Order: sequence, then C-alpha cells, then structure tokens
Amino acid sequence: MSDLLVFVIVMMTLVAALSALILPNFLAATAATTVVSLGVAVMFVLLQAPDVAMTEAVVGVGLSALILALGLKRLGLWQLDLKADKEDAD
Amino acid sequence: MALPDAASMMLAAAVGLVVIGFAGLMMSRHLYRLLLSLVIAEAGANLLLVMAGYRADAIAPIFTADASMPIGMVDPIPQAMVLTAIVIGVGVQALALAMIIRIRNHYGTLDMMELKARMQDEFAQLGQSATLPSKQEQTDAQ
Amino acid sequence: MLNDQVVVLIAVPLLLAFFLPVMARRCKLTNVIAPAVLIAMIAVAVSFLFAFEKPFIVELGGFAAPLGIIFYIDQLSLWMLLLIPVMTLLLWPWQSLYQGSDRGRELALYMIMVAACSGLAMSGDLFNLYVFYELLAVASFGLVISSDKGMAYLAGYRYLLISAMGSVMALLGIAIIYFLTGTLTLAHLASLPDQLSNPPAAMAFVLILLGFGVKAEMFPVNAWVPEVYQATKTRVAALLAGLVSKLAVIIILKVVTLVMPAAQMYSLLLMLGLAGLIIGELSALRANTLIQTLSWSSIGQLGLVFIAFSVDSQVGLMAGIALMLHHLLVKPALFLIVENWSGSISGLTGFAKKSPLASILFVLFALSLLGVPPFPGFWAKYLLLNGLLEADGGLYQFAVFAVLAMTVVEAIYLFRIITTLYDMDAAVSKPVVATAWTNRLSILILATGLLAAVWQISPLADALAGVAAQMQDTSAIIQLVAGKQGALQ
Amino acid sequence: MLQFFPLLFSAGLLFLLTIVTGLLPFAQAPMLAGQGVLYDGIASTGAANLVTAVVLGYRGIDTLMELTILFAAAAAGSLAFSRVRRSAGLIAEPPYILDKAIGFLLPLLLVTGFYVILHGHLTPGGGFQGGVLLASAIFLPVLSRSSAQLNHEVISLIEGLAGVTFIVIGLLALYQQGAFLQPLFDHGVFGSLLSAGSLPVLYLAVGLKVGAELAGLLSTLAAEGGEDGTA
Repeated sequence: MSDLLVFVIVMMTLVAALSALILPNFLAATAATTVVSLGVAVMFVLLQAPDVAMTEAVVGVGLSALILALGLKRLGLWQLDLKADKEDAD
Repeated sequence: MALPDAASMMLAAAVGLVVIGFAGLMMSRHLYRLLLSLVIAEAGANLLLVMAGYRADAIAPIFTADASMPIGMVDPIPQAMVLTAIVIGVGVQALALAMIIRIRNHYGTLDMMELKARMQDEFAQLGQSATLPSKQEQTDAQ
Repeated sequence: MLNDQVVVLIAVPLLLAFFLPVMARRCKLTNVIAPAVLIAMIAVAVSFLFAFEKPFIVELGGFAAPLGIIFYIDQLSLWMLLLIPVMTLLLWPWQSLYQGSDRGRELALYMIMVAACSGLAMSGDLFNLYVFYELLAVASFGLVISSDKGMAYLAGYRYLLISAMGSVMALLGIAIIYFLTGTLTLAHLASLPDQLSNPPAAMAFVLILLGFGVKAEMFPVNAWVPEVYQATKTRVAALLAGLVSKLAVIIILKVVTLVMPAAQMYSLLLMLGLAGLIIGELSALRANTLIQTLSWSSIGQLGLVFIAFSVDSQVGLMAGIALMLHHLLVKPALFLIVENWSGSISGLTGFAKKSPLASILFVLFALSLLGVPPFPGFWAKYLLLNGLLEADGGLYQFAVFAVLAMTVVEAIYLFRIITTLYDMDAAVSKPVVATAWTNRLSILILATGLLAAVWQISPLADALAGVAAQMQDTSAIIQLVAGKQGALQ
Repeated sequence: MLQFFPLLFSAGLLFLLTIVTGLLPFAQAPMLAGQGVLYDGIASTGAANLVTAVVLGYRGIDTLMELTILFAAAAAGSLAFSRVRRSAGLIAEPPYILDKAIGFLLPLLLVTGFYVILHGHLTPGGGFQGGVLLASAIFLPVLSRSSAQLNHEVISLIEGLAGVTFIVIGLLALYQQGAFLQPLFDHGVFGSLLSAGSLPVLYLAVGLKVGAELAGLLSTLAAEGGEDGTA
C-alpha cells in the first residue's frame, strides 16, 4: 500500500472525526461522521478485508447515515443554513 | 518530508478515532452529539480489531482462481468478528436514536446538563411526595 | 450426546422470542406460553444439574477449541442455568402497559434476556462473551424503557451511553489480546501465559474489566445504577440488580481466573471493589427513598463480591460465589417488597401495622443482607473475612476493616428503616397499596429459599466448596479443552 | 467551556493507547486459530470465502446472537413509540425525482440484494450487506410516498420466520450430526452457486432477517409517533 494514500486517508478520517464533534450544524456533523465511515472502509480495503469494507460502506455510509438523517428530521435539527444551532451548548 | 510507515499511521488512526470518540462522549452536552461520538469510537475499535489479523504482503481470505492456496492469506477470524460488531453497533445506534426522540418529546430539550438536573428534581420529588407509583404511572400513561 | 443438548437452553427461548410478536397479535395464549417455556427450562436445567458432576465442554458447530466457539460448563454454570429461569419467572411482568404485538415484544425481550444470560453462564470464548453481553445489554435497555416514562428514557439513554462506552473498551481489550495471541478461547489463552505477561496485555485486561464491569456495577462505571433503578419499573430494577449483574460478575471471574491470574490484577480488583463498597454504602446512608437505598446498597454488595474474588484462594472464590448467590436471592426479594412503598422513608412510619407480613419479610431479608448470624448472609461474610485474613498484603488487612466498618454503616441505615416501619405510636400517614398475589407468591418463594438455606447450611457449604474447587482448578479446564483438540487432530 | 477532567482522561487514554499499540506486533498476526481456519475451512464448510466460513460455520452462534441483537433493538425501538399517537408520514410531498425513480430503483435494489446474499459464500458480501440493500428497497416506498405504510405484520412474520429457520437448521444439525449449528448437507461443487451445504440457506435467513429488521426500525424512526403529551 502506498504511504501517501494511507496518509491522506488517515488525515481525512481524523479531521472528519474532529469536525463531527466541533461543527455547530448537526447536518454537517452527521455528514462528517459518514466521511469517517468512508475513510475506515477504505482502510479496511487496504487491510485486505473486502467483506468488512463492503459492510462498513453499506452500513456506515448508507444505512447509518439514513438512520441519523431520519433522527435529525424527527429532532428538528435538520438545518441547511450554517447558522449555529441554539441548543448546541458545547 | 518523510512520512511515517503505513502501519503506524493506521494504528494512529484507530487510536485517534477511539480517543476522539471518548473525548466527545465525555465533553459533549448534546444528546445527538454524544451519539455521533459513540459511532466514531466504535469505528476506531473496529479498525483496531481488523488490524489484529493483518499480515504483511498477505491477500484477502477468499479462494479464487488466482489464489487457491491458503498460504499468505490474512486471518479471517477478526474480519468475521468486526462484521458482527458493525451490525451490533448499528442496532444500538437506532435504538439510541429512538430513545433520544422520546426524550426530546417528553422534556423538550436535548441538553444533557439540563436533563440531568430535571431528572434529579424528579427523583427528589419522588422522595418527598406521598403519591404512589401505581397511580402516577397511570397518569403518565394517558 | 446429552451434553450437547445444553444449547437448547439458548435456542428455545430465542425460538419463542422470534415468534412472540406475531403470536401475541393473534391469540391471548402468549401470557401462558412464555412462563410455560420457562418452567420447562427449569426442568431441563435441574436434569442437567443432576446428570453432570464434572465440568464438560460443548463444541458449537462441531469445531474444536481454538477454531470454533466452545461452551465450558461447570457446576457454577449449571447452578446459574437453573437460577436464570427461576428468577425470571419470579420477576415475570404479569401486568403490562402494552397490548397486542407490543406485549409480545415486551415478553420477547424477557426471553432474549434469559437466552443471553444462559449464554454468558456457559460461554468459554472471549468474543462470544462480548456478543452475549451486548445482547443482554440491548435487551436490558428495552426492559428499562418498557415503563414508558420520560425519565426512564433519559436514564435508559445515559445507561446506553455508559454501556456502549464499556463495549468499545471491551472490544479494544479483545483486539489487543488477539494481537498478542491470535486466539479467543479462554482455556487456550490460559495456556499461553508468556504472551500475556506484558504491558499491553495488562492494559487489555483493564479495558475488559471496565468494559464488562458496567453491568456488574463496578466502581468507576456504575453511575447509571441509582438513576436507572429509580426511573424504571421496580421489578426490572430487581432483575438488573439481582440477575444481570451476577452474569457480568461471572464474565469478570472467568477472565480473571483464566486469562490474567496476576497479582497486580487481583489488587486492582480489590481496590475497585473497596471503592464500590465504601461509596455504595455511604451513599445508601444518605438516600431518602427505599429504592435509592437498595440501589446504592446493591453497588456496595457487588463491591463485596469483587473484594472476595480478589483473594486468590479457594476460600476467596467460595466467599465470592456465596455472596453472589446470596445477593441474587435477597435483593430481588427486597425490591419486590418495596415495590409499592414509594416516597420518602419517613413517610413509611408505622407501616408494620398495616402490612405486618411484608414488614416481617423485609426485616428477615434485611437481616440476612446485613449478615446477622443464623442467616446465610452471615456465613458469606464470615467466609469473606476468613479469606481476607488468610491473604497477605496490607491492602487485604485494610479490606478487613473496611468490610467491618461498612457493615456497621449498613446496620445503621437498615435499622433506621426498620425502626421507622415499626414505629407503633405514630399514625399511618398514607394508604397501603395491596400487592398482587403473584408478587406475594414470589416473595414467599424467595423467603422459603432463604429459610431453607438457613436450615441446610452445611450441605450448601459443601456444595459451594465443590464449586469453588472446580473453578480454581484451571489446569483441568486447559487439559479438558486441549484433550479434545488432540483427539480430533 | 472545556472541562478539565475529561481532557485529562482523554490525554491519558491517548498516551496509554499510543504506547500500547506501539508495542503490538503489527502485520505479523500470530494466527493460532486463524491458521487452522485457513487450512481447514474448505474441508469443513465448502465455502470459498473464508470470512463466510467463520461467520456461519466456526462462529455461527455469534451470528445468531447478532441477529437477535438487531431483533431486540427493533423490538425495543417499536416499544418506545407504541404508546404514542401516530402521525402521518414524514414527507408530505414526495420529491418528483424520487417518485419517478422508484419504479426503476426498487427492482434493482432487490436483485442486487439477493445477488449479494446468495453469493456470500463465494465472493465478498453476504447476508448483512445484502440485507441492508433489501431493507433500503423495502423502505424506499415509505420514503417516497407518504401514503405508503409498511405492513408491520408481514415484516414481523418475515423476521420471525427467518430467525426460526436459522435456529431450526441449527437444531437439525444438533440432532443429526451432534452439534448445534454444524454445517449440513453436501458441500457440492466447490466454487459453484449451489455449494457449501447449508451456508447459503443460513445466509438467506440472515439477509431476510436483517432486511426485515432494519426496514422495521427505519419505518419506526420515520413514520410513527407524533408529539408526546408534554410532561
């Protein structure tokens, strides 16, 4: 596996994870979590685990994102504008 | 700039994800953000588990026309375990979201500190009031 | 072979659980079928208890030890296999908020919990333990929210977060152990002490301990206990405190005795146990409702169990098992008795006049919990002190004082409750709610069990010594597993 | 505001995990058990994909328990909303594109789902991945048409039957071969679709159960439950 590729993916994953905790907009934070799943899925491919990668891609990027998005709708946190959510206190 | 080798970078990714997730679990106050932190921490643990079965220069444990010998394949057991762990994780996540929605509907807020304080108030009220739980349950149910 | 049939204790409740939601919509028989299955399970468990004296293993799927999953079943597992359906039946939700297929779902969660507990009692594979533990966790979240109150959802969510955090920790620990050894069978790990005597393995062990400690109400990860027990239905609290916590203790016991029998690990267990004991009992002193008192005292009692298991000797194991089984019997009974005694403790003044039988039973169980001589609780604490005095090391001497001091604290709050109940001069301030006859029956059965234990204390002690001896003889387990492996190759 | 103690804990955890993972033997897995699976996998299960051999053969009970976890989560989730007044669907007006695309997407997802499930013993993929695809296929109409409601009775029937199939195959093995969940039937021609004995059947059960379970969970989250009466 090429080192540069790994470096880029690891960085992408970690930055996405951090931003999932920091971004004030919940839709963006959810999207960042999906990016984490995507990065991890790519790492699974590099680790010779195609089955796990496929599951992580289908579950983490697809299903989990769908579940979280439905949750966002139900919680009333689905906002496309970048205005900070009032209820977010951290 | 010389990059560290791929192995230590991936280990760092796994450790980083777990630590970021745990930090989020302890520092966030928002119920939804806590759930996101949990998802991140789980991803990190899964990554570490897959790495436990990795071998240098090995191929995926699937027999094909090109790979018909078991020599030089990675360990399939951790992969099967992670498969299980991912599905467990998504089940727990969906249940957690259902609980968050009910909490929001009941209390009208998603801030953990406020909710905790209100729960303590309710407990304190239980300690003072002379009402009986069976009656209270009935009123709650309506 | 007969020993392979033991898996029906997992398969049958699951089979029923999958069908309950469909079945409950169509007919009303579900209220009968599920308890009937539990009774059948009790019969099967009893027959196993009589059929097997020596430990045996079951290879699931017919795959030998390091490749496949094995169940390792000794006397303690068989006892637990019997106690799981018994306790579930005694705490069965005869009344429910739900109807139709939702009622079926609620009962299905109970059956799943039974299957998960049975699996934990038997499993001898690290990852399989994790999976059963997660199953138990999800089922217990479902049970906690089944009271359908706002605070139950909140307490349940906080419980879910702590529990899931623990699961991540346990998974990390399992990953580290797999890195080092490449196997998951506990008995196989026990034969590889060289790979496991290094810092990463110690870290892995701490992670696993904290991870599985969540349900065992272990010290740093037990913040959920008082919240959940107050917020949910009392009988669910009884089930979690009585039964579920014991299975989590058994996981920890399996990991400590087989994977990590190192001195530092035993002292870590001792310190966590001491912290749990002291914090639990002191908080129970400050509690102002009975449920609160009982939940804090449950943390304290489980602290005692951990202290007992931290003594690396047969007496220690025996004391731990005795304390565990005693708590399994007494705590659910106390929760059932106080189910309708809500409100502050001072509001219960003179209650003994209105419900004399319940008050007497409360006193009976409270005295046993405290460890007053003729009751089994006394013998369990006596064994514990014996074990602690035999062990060397300053911390163990300190533990003796801590156990005695905390017994005094326990006495203070329990007698405070009892004197309030028996304050005959005061007028009873509030009406007494009659308990359902099923509740009374359960409490009476538990009381009979307690008195039978008083009466049969010496055969019971012999049996316990046998169980402890089996648990301590880890080389027998290793040989049993390795022997099967050799025969197949 | 940053809290001091959690930061300290996180820093400590980071430090410890970094040290510990640095000491781990990366890329040289000892494979005490894994080696055995690599050499014995085909002989005892007949599956070309050894991950499938582990998931359904060597560690079959883990998979059964995992299905049960999903079942328990779905049951608990629907208990959470069972006593709440039901409201209309989530999306009032279906987007035009989604409405039109559904006729084309639905069969595609179904076919792909079943393909992934049935080839699980040969290529990467299997019951979970295929099951998720099935779940999205079942859920799609709910998302696009507010009037469409999932038939919960059918869903619980499917999940019940799939779970029962898995256990009954396990019990059959117990009484025929002597061990719970032991692989059954002839292994067949290695590498062909109808090979690996009972494994494809088990994976089909897994796929259907995962699909039904997740579709139920999704529709629980999406459609049911209006506002609670506030406290």
